[in-house]
This record gives sequence, structure tokens and C-alpha cells, in this order.
Amino acid sequence: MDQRNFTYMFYGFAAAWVILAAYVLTLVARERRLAGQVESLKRMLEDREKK
Amino acid sequence: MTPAVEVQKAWKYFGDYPALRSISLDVPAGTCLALLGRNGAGKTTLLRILSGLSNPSEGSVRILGHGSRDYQARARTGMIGHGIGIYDELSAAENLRLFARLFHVRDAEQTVQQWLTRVSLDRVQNSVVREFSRGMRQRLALARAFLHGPSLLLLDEPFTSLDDRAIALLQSLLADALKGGATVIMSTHQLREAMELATHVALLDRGKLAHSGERPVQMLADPTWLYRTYGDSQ
Amino acid sequence: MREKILYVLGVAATLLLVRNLYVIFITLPDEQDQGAIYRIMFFHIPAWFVCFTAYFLAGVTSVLYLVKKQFKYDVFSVSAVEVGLAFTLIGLATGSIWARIIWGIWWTWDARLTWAFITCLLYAAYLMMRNMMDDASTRARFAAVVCTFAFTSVAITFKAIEWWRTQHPGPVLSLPGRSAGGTMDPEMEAALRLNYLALFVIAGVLIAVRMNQEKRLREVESLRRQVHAM
Amino acid sequence: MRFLRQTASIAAKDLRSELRTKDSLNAAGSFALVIIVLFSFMLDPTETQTVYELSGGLLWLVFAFAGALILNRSFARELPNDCLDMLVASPVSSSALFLGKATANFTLLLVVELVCLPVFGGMYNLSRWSTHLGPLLGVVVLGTWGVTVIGTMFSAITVNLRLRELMLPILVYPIMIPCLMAAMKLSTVLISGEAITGDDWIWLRLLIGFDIIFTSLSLLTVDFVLVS
Repeated sequence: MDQRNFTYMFYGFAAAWVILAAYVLTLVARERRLAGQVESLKRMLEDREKK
Repeated sequence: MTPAVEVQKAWKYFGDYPALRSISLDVPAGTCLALLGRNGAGKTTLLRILSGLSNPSEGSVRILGHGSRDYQARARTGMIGHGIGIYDELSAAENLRLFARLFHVRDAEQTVQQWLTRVSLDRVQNSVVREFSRGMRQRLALARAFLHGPSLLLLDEPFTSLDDRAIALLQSLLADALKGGATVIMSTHQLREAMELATHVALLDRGKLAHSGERPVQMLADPTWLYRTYGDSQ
Repeated sequence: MREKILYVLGVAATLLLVRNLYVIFITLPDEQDQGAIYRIMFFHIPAWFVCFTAYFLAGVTSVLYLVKKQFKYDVFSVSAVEVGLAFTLIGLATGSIWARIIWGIWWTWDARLTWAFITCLLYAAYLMMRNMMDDASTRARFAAVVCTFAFTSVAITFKAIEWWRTQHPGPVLSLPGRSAGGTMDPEMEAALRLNYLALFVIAGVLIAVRMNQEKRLREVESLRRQVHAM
Repeated sequence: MRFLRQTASIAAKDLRSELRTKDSLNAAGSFALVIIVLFSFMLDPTETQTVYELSGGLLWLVFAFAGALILNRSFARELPNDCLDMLVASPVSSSALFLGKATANFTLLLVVELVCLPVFGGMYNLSRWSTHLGPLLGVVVLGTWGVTVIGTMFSAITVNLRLRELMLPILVYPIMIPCLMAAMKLSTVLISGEAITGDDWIWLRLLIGFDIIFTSLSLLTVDFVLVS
């Protein structure tokens, strides 16, 4: 079996896993951003209610 | 007699945020209701629902005994919103003709001419609105709203941004309409202008109906009385 | 609790995927015509099925949103589209690499490839449009309409494209009632089925995670309005 | 009856205000002509056979680009002075409003196309382009209707977005692909001076089906777009 075939097979699987991982990472990033936003907005609301 | 407007437990959500919370309000026919409340209290949202521009998320709204998007309800309602709602590229007469046709006004051409005369735009009726002054456009917008002899008038901040002549015109138009048995609902900050006409008041506070009923006598002398009595203390 | 179950499921599916990799690489022999590269199919085909299913469900939930006006349908719809898009990219990437060896080219305007590409563009535009809208209710309504149109069009495009000549290899899985297929070794088929399972579970977990985020986003917007109203 | 009168009023209103400014007609028309000229650098204009083979594709690209310009203006025209609110609040049903605006857009785009068609045929020496003029116009009408129905709907959806001029084409072109595909195929055949035969009937059916499906889908869903 020629070597190229194996290399490309590896690329194929790598690509699939990388895309999957990249998507999971965007999910994580979004999760963080949302958590930050909720926190700061809640703080803002509390501050305003105190006044 | 059925009320001109019946609102039952109406809620309006923007996403998760309730802009209107369980509003129940009957407006008897032939009355003039001043809708009061601070910015963001939900006045515009409520008026948009009554105008058929928006559906309530929950609850029911009847306009003149019909559903708020029904032909019968819409054909008998006149409205003035934040924008003047006329086309800059069309002439005064063309604007009125368009709405006369959309509202199925009988003797459309004659009615259009009458209204152009009434708002003193008959001499410039074939000029494009783009060339009009602010005051002229405002008067045209008033003619557009009253053109089809509506039984219900919905006015969102009608006095803001009007010039003196247009305010006088609007007041006389409203007085005539009320005399003719029409119902008027207006949201306003200009309490003095509104109190001369208002027979009823409703106060919205953060999407809730804080008070509604006949206009208290105190408000004639002291327009902010209602805010102090029923609004929050801020 | 729900989150824990999700994580457990996600980890289990990933482990299954890794185990499958082992089976695919070590146990299974090379295919006689294609050699080693055929193994890409174990990822490629299930990825496509995941994305078809996701788009289909997104279309159905969009219609449901318009009928019932409940946010859960909208939330599912975006999540399914987004995860579907990720799997479309997987399908395109693996397919393209496979094509490089078997057909000698990275890309060809073959019917199914073209279709996948169009679909990708369309749903990416859908997600872009959602990002530009600030009011959750308007966004949900408009997105549902767009998604309904998109799904209808994509279905028609799929059909239309069948009338063009295709050079994509035919179905290889032996489904009951489909006599033309079934040219595959049972051992391979078992591995493929397991990969289906793993990828579908992973997609499900991703969709569920994404759905939570969409709910959070609505919460953020509502808080923002509250701050604004004060 | 009432429905048709209102549809006509809305269409007439849009056409009248467009004719007064001619903004989108001029823009779409000159844009289309510019692209037709640009094609001459892309292919050898003297190789008429090649131009025949590409004619349908080229023409519909031009039409689709020109269409986007017209469609972008369709609902944007209602933005100043909040005119759209007035129309929605008037006793016009959302579907009549939609059909009226779609009719106006259809007419405008058709005018641009009817100018482009002979110009294209003449400039590239396609002597056979008008031999099946009737069927060709039929295809143009069907294809244009498909483009305008989708476009009008999405014009309403994208009108309040920032970057609406960009978002409309991005959303609309992938959705119209079946319609454009069919229109391109059929136009190529007809411009080449042949009749629609055999396998090509399926494209005509696709085109008609597309128009019917998306017209009904739009009429069913406009209300969700216009009434909040």
C-alpha cells in the first residue's frame, strides 16, 4: 500500500477531529463570554437598585 | 355598549423581558384616555398592540368588538406614530389618495380634497412632500390619520415635535372627533395639552397598569399629581 | 444534574469514537480498491447523516416555532443548525481529502458537493443574520421564517441536483429493502454503525450544550433591557 | 376583490414613487449593462458558439445582481417616516401588502431585463436569440417572479439589519439557486434557437413548482415578518 494513501487518511481523521475540537472550543468561549455578561449585568442592576 | 377597546390580561415579551405585564383595560366608547408613564413603561408597546402592529404574547385584545388585526378593527382606527407615515416622493394628494384607497373611503377624491382644504394644503397638493416644510408635513400627517373618519384614534406622543399651528389643528380635530363619538387614546408627556381633552387617565409603570380611571380633578391644576400618587416614589 | 448527564454522555461518546478508531485502524484490513484511505468513510458518512438530520429537525422546529411561538423550538433550531454546520464542514473536509486520493482532485463540482457547499453558505448566512438581531422575539420569528425557506430550498436544490450527472459513490450501507447496497463486509458495517452511534450522541450533546447557551443569551438580553429600563 | 384592489394600490404606490426618483431603476439598469460589458473581457466575444452556450448563465447572473439592487430598496423605501407601520396598521392584510410590493419589484426588474436582453443579444451577435421569443419571455417572467418573491420576502426580513445591503444577497442567492438553475438552463436552450424538448421539460416544471411553492410559503409567513 502506498504511503501517500496513509498520510491522507491521517489528514482526513485529523481534519475531522480538529473541526470538532474547534467547535467545542467556540462553545467554551461563548460560555465564558455569556457568563461574564450575566455577571456584569447583574452587578449593574444591583448597583442601580441600591441608589 | 361594548367598550371601544378591551384589553384582557395582555402580556408582551421581548425575549424573556416582559414589556407589558398582565394589562387589563377597558376604554369606553366616546372617551379620551391619556396614557401616562415614564420612558420604557410600555406605552408605545401597548399602543402598537392596539394598532395591530404587534400581537400580545398572552391575553386578548378587542378593538371595537373585533380582533386587533381584523379588517373591521383596522378600517375604523386612525393612528399617529413616532414617524409621520407619509411618503416623501409622493405629492400631498397622492399620499392621501393612497390611504383613502387602502381604507376604502367612499368618494375618495372628494374626501381627499376636503381634507387638503381643512389642513390648508390644497394649493400645494400636487407638490412632492419632500419640498414641504416641517409644519406642512405634520399637517398632512394629521389629515392622513383622520381621513377615513376613524372611530378610534391611537396617538403616540402626538404633541411632541408638532409646531404650534399643528398642535392647534390636532386639538380641534380631536375635539371634533370626540364630539362625533370617537374614542381617543394618546400617550403623552405634554400633560397640559392632554389634560384639556382627557376624560380618563391610565398610568403605566414598568409594564404594569398602576392606575386607570376617570381623570382626577386635581390633575387640571397639577398635571403631575397622578405620578406622585400612583407612580413609584422616585 | 442535567449538565452532568450531558458531560458523561459526551465523554462516553468520545471514548466510543476513540475505541472505534482503534478498531478501524488496527483490526480492519485495507479495502481492496481504495487501500487505507477508505477508512475516512467511517467518519464521512455518519457526519453527513448527522448534518442531514440536524437540518431536517431545524426545519421542523422552525415551523413549530411559527405555530406555537415557544422559544424552545427556536433554541433547538439554532443549535441544530450550528452543530449541523460543524458536521457539514467535517463532511466536506474528509470528503475532499478522500477525493484527492481517489479522484485525484480536491474539489469537483459534483452534484452532492455543490449541494453541500450551497447548504453551508446558506446556513452560515442564517447564523450571521441571527447575530445581527438584538431582540430575541423578532430574531426567533425571522429566523424561523428564514430557516423554513432555507430548508425548503435546500430540499428542492437536492432534488434538482439529482438531475445533473453525479460522480459520487453510491450508498454502501446495506439498509433493509435496498438491494443495490450491501457490498460491505459485515465487520466494517458494524464499525460504521458504532461510529454512527458515537457521532449522533456527540451531536446530541453539542446541541444540548448550545441550547443552554441560547437560553443564557436570552437571559443576558433580558437583563440588558432591565438595566436599560431603569 | 378588496384584496386585489389593495394589492394594486400598494404596487402602484411603489411604482409611482420609484418612477419619480428612478433610484433603483437607474442603479439596476446601469449595473446590469456594466456587467454585460465586463463579460466581454471574460470570454472571447467573437466566439459566438461559446457565448450561446453561456448565454443563460450570464444573463441570469446579471438579472440576479440587478434584482438585488431593486429588492434592497423595496422595504428600505418604507423606512423614512415609519411608513411601513402605517401600511401594516391600515386594513391591508400582510399578504396583500406583500403581493403588492412583490408585483412592483417584479415589474421593475422585468423592465431592466427587457432592456438587457436585446442589448446582450445584439452586442454579442447572437442572431438566434429571438427565434423563440415567446417561450423565452415566458421563462424570463417565471424566473423573475421566483427571484422577486424570495427577494421581497427577504427584503422585509433584512430591512432593519445593519449591513442590510450585504445580508440580502448573502441570504437570497443560495435560496434562489434552484430557480436560477432552471432559468439558466432553459434560457440557454431558447437563446440558442432551440425549442424546449425532452429532458428540459423537467426544468420548466421545476421553475413553475419553485414559483408556486415559494409564493405560497411567502403568503403563509409574511404575517410573522410584518406583525411583531
